[in-house]
Amino acid sequence: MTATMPETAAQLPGAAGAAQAAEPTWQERYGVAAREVYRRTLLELARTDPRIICVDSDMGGLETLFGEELPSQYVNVGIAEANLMGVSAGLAATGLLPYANTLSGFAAARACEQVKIDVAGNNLPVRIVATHAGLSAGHYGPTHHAVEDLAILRTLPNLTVVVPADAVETEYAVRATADLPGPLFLRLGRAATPLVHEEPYEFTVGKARELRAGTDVTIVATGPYPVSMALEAARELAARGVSARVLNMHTIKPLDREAVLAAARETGGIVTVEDHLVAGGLGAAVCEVVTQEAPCRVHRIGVPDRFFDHVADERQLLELAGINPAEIAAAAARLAAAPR
Amino acid sequence: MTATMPETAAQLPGAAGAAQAAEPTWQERYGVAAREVYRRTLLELARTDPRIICVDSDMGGLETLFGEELPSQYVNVGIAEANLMGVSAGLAATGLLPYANTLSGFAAARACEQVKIDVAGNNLPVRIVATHAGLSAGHYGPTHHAVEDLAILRTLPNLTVVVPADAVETEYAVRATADLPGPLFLRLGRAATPLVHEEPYEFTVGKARELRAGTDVTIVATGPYPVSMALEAARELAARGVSARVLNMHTIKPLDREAVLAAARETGGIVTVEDHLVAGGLGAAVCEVVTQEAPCRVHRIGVPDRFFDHVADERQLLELAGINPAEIAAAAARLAAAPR
Amino acid sequence: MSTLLEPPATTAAPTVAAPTTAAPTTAAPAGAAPAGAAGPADLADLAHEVRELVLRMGTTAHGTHVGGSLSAADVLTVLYHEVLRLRPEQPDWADRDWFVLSKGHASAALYAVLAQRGFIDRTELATYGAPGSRLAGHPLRRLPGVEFPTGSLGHGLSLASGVALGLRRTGRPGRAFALLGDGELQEGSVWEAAMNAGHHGLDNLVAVVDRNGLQISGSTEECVSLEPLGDRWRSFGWAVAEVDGHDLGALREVFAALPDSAGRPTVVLARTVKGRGVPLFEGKKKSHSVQLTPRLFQRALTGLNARRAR
Amino acid sequence: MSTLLEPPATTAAPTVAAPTTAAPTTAAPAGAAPAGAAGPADLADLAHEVRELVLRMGTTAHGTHVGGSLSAADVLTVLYHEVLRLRPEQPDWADRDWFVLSKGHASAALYAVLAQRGFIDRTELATYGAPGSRLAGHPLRRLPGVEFPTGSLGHGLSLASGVALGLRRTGRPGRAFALLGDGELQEGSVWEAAMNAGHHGLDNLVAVVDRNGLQISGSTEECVSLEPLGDRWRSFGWAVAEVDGHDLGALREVFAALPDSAGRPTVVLARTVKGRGVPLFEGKKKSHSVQLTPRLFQRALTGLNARRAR
Ligand SMILES: Cc1ncc(C[n+]2csc(CCOP(=O)(O)OP(=O)(O)O)c2C)c(N)n1
Ligand SMILES: Cc1ncc(C[n+]2csc(CCOP(=O)(O)OP(=O)(O)O)c2C)c(N)n1
Ligand SMILES: [Mg+2]
Ligand SMILES: [Mg+2]
Repeated sequence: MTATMPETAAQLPGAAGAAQAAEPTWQERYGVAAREVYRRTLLELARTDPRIICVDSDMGGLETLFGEELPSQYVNVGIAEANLMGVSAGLAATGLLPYANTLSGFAAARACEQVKIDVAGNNLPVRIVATHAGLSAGHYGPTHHAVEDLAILRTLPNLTVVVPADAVETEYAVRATADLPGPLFLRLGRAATPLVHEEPYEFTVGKARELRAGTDVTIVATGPYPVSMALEAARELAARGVSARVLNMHTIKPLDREAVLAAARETGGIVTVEDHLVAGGLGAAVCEVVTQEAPCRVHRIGVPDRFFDHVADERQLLELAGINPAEIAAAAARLAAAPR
Repeated sequence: MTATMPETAAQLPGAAGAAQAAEPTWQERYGVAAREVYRRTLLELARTDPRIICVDSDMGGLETLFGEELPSQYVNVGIAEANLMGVSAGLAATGLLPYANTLSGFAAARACEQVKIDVAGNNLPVRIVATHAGLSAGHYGPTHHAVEDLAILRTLPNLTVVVPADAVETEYAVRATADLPGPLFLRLGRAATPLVHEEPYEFTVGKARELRAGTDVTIVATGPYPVSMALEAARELAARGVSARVLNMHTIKPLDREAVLAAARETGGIVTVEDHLVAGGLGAAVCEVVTQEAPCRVHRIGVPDRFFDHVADERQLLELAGINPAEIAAAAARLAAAPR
Repeated sequence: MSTLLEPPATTAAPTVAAPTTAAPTTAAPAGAAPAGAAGPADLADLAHEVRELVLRMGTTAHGTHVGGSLSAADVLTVLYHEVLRLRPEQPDWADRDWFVLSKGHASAALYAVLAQRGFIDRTELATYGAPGSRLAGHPLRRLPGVEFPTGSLGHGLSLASGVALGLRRTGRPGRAFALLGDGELQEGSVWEAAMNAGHHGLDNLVAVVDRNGLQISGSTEECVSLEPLGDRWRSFGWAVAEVDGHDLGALREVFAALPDSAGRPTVVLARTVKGRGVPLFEGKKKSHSVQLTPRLFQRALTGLNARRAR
Repeated sequence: MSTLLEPPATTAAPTVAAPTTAAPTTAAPAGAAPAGAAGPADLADLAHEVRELVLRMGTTAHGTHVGGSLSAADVLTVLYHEVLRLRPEQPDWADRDWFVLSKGHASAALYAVLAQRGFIDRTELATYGAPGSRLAGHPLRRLPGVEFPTGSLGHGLSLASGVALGLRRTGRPGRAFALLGDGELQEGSVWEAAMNAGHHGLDNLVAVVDRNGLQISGSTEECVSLEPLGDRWRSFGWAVAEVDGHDLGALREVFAALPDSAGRPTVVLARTVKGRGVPLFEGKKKSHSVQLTPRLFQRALTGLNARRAR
């Protein structure tokens, strides 16, 4: 499941039809919310793959984007997330490829049992695409925050769980999983986030990407802000003489055990960063791996263990939660300095 | 939250009314399913605490046990687990102490978002008492197994999560949490299980109980079979000259960090045992703790990462899952032998 | 009637029945009849056999959900022998009808009709609930003829709706059927699915409600009432057919007339009796889940046969 | 009318409005009127002010759910000024009525009436959605006057049912009210709660449905239809009152007559218009969530005032 990606923006599928028009720049193409990139990529795939069905749960926008161009590949089940999952499982059982659209909290928590039994349990090729993950719903408050989704989903059998680090990786992830035989959970945010990737690269589901080499400590991050903050922290650390490896752990399940074990063995300490509760998510998954074969210190950075009902936008909430480059750098420096 | 427990069975509250009759033996009193002990203990508490409301979701039996003796403290919401949680949160908000009764999979997965937002989020004193946890539903199959419940629940803020090791500890846990100011999740099985406790002892929520001292390795277990299997494994190990500490981790949240860190420091290796998927549960919680301060090897024993659709009874399913004294002993012996 | 499962030894201890593991005698061929070929008399025989098989499965170590299996026996018999287009030798036949046992706890009755139709061997029924069996307390997807694993109530109508949509989308002739318990209708997920299916006008979707009036803790109307049930479904956009769920002829007619209203899904409200056919269990909430001792099995079987003779 | 929130500078860039952070002018006292004391004319003033405040909150950095706040403005005005028995100075008064904004995205309208009633200070409205504010996009429980955090649709009726049961059990006079969106009724959890409340005969429970006919992706009837809505609720055991949700007098009457049927909960189906009061937004699905630029705010406010003058 590696995405074969175009070399330049002009070769990107969306650009093909507009060959006469000015070639869109990388920034023009990806400087939007990841969920927009997902939508246009899905539409593009659906144009040539009639098995694809866009299953909507009153997300807004899909009814025009999809419903108007490909009405026979669009169905709106309304505000009904449990049914969204059951219907998608039913569709998949008949040979179709449903993309079930909802918010991450409503996928992982509201419809949890339907995901557990009907989607994951049956190992059916349902693609759950969930937006507003982590704290990206910002000032919408705790009923819209999805900071327990990874803990729930990475535990369920059969699911592939992918968390793109930016809009670029979102396109890669959608393409790379188009033919996945089992179920997928694609975890997206709400607003546009900084671009981590400035040029094409090779994306492989289940294989962590080393964004920066390092020998003293490793920062393992997942999701847009965590990954870009990890890079920022690594740059700061470099200035202080600490060599930090940065891994973009875009696939939470199956987890890239080799990359984690190599980090443990080669750098002796790991900082994990996620926009998720400190328990149960990426950090827990990394701890599970290192304690099996190469025990090392792991400092987990995530949302503190309480109903996080601050009002602020995503960036500020992350700051309040202690998820920021300074914290990451400080934790990494401590681990790098600790005796192995 | 320590339960003050009677010294002999005769002093147990249930025995008081039947003072004339023969004193029930410990075995008579606790040789039944934990859920039966929970029910009679709750009824007893409810007789003197009118704030207690037994909220039923068609579990069977409660309508006669509770509904007939204390009809004003009983309400049946029918087969409706989401509503069960919302109604219980509403009741708790008015000052009552609802005991919400359902199966563990239906509490943690089916009603997950209601538990997340309405119960845990609001930090209301709802007591969720869930039966059929782990693989205890046996031949009922995977739609009735609850092997992801701890991963979900231990991640949620405010919840206290207690997993008694036997019927005795169930009574202790119910009494010790009667006045808990926040929400409780009490995880029970289905059928009767071996008694781990043969006499009264002091039970404290949040404090692991050392069932056996040891210096070479520690086995941390939660739930009836895991704990009794851990003891059996420790006896086997002793015969082989390996000194294994056994901790009954009856409280999963808040986790007893001190006990885990002491185990890591003093015995150098930990085997965790749970009737739960290998990811996300007790094992993950232990890994999170040790990697923070005292990294050591942790071998997690639990249900393998797939839809576990074997037909068998609980004991046999555990065996098929690799949860048995021999596996525990073998893993513990390996860790004890490994260089620290 | 069938002695496909060895009758349990009458000398066993009264409260603990030994699992029935003996080899079956040779089977009567009736069960292999293709859909539509069974006449009313045959149907009655088949339904009677389903009940007997349910009782036999109830003698296994963990017992079974006797009451809800017996109440659904006639509906399942008519569906599997008269209504559903299936190829037992090719369970994934693209043009088949799909059936979802949303009230998965009635698995014993489902296994009985699957055996009659040849999806599984009758001998396998003796393994109900036993270690290593494919016959779990609730249906597993890996059993031929089972489309989805069920058992957690309230999933089946969504699944069947998705199937109905998928069949429509892919232009296949099959229909999707789901059998629900009446207590199950207390799950909101049922109404979420009902509302959607009604809106999307899935006329290739049929829900059957086993309206036996009981759930685990008593009468549905005393626990959380469902009436006026027809009005509920109608107001959610469904065509409603009410029928005596134990009248085989009436059931045939109802299903033969489907879809009864173009552009709408249909719900068949089958008025049934929990434990039907076994006087001991009829209308009793205790019949929900029973482990039949040899003595109890004999009483039940005698009652079943006597009731039939009447 | 109120200029409690400083009007945004008209010179700001048209697509990005600066958050309104200026201090408020002194407030008109009308909003502090105790329940039941506001006459119809006052009510109209108050409702108008709620709408203006909603628009002002819509000028903050993230905008707000304008359409569903405007459609609910009259209902909330009548509830908070005429119906609900509350003590703003003692939000946890044991004998109070309980209100749950199940359609939590209409928080702006709720904050407006909470400010009018003195639960919070009017100046605080300017902080809507801003860092450190107590006024989140969906209500937080730590805000005085908010009983439960909402925002995930489909929770409110269960919560209110639990409250109603608790009040009944503890012999308190209070009633429980929940305001639901019509799109929200597509959640099965609403019907799960409705069925239970109907069965338990919670006549101290009132649901109000803001029947504005729109959800995010369009008309409810085109997305997943809800009609015949009154029949649905009636068949689930509820008393149904239908009312023009913008007729303040009619709303007063409906609520004054509650409970209208002993032993049953009541649902008030309030026929409303999404975006009501602002011609720019009326009946438009795009009004669901809007960030008002200064220019847009001025147009909206002009429209609001003009419509009122008519
Ligand atoms: C989601 C869920 N909640 C609870 C149960 C436990 N349960 C199994 S059967 C049953 C009663 C079902 O009653 P009904 O649907 O009327 O079935 P029938 O009378 O036909 O047996 C219950 C509550 C379950 N299987 N699934
Ligand atoms: C469980 C859940 N699913 C989806 C959403 C996203 N959402 C917010 S508002 C809305 C539309 C609500 O429509 P309606 O109830 O009619 O509200 P109104 O028209 O009054 O604004 C949706 C789908 C949500 N908040 N909660
Ligand atoms: Mg029934
Ligand atoms: Mg609406």
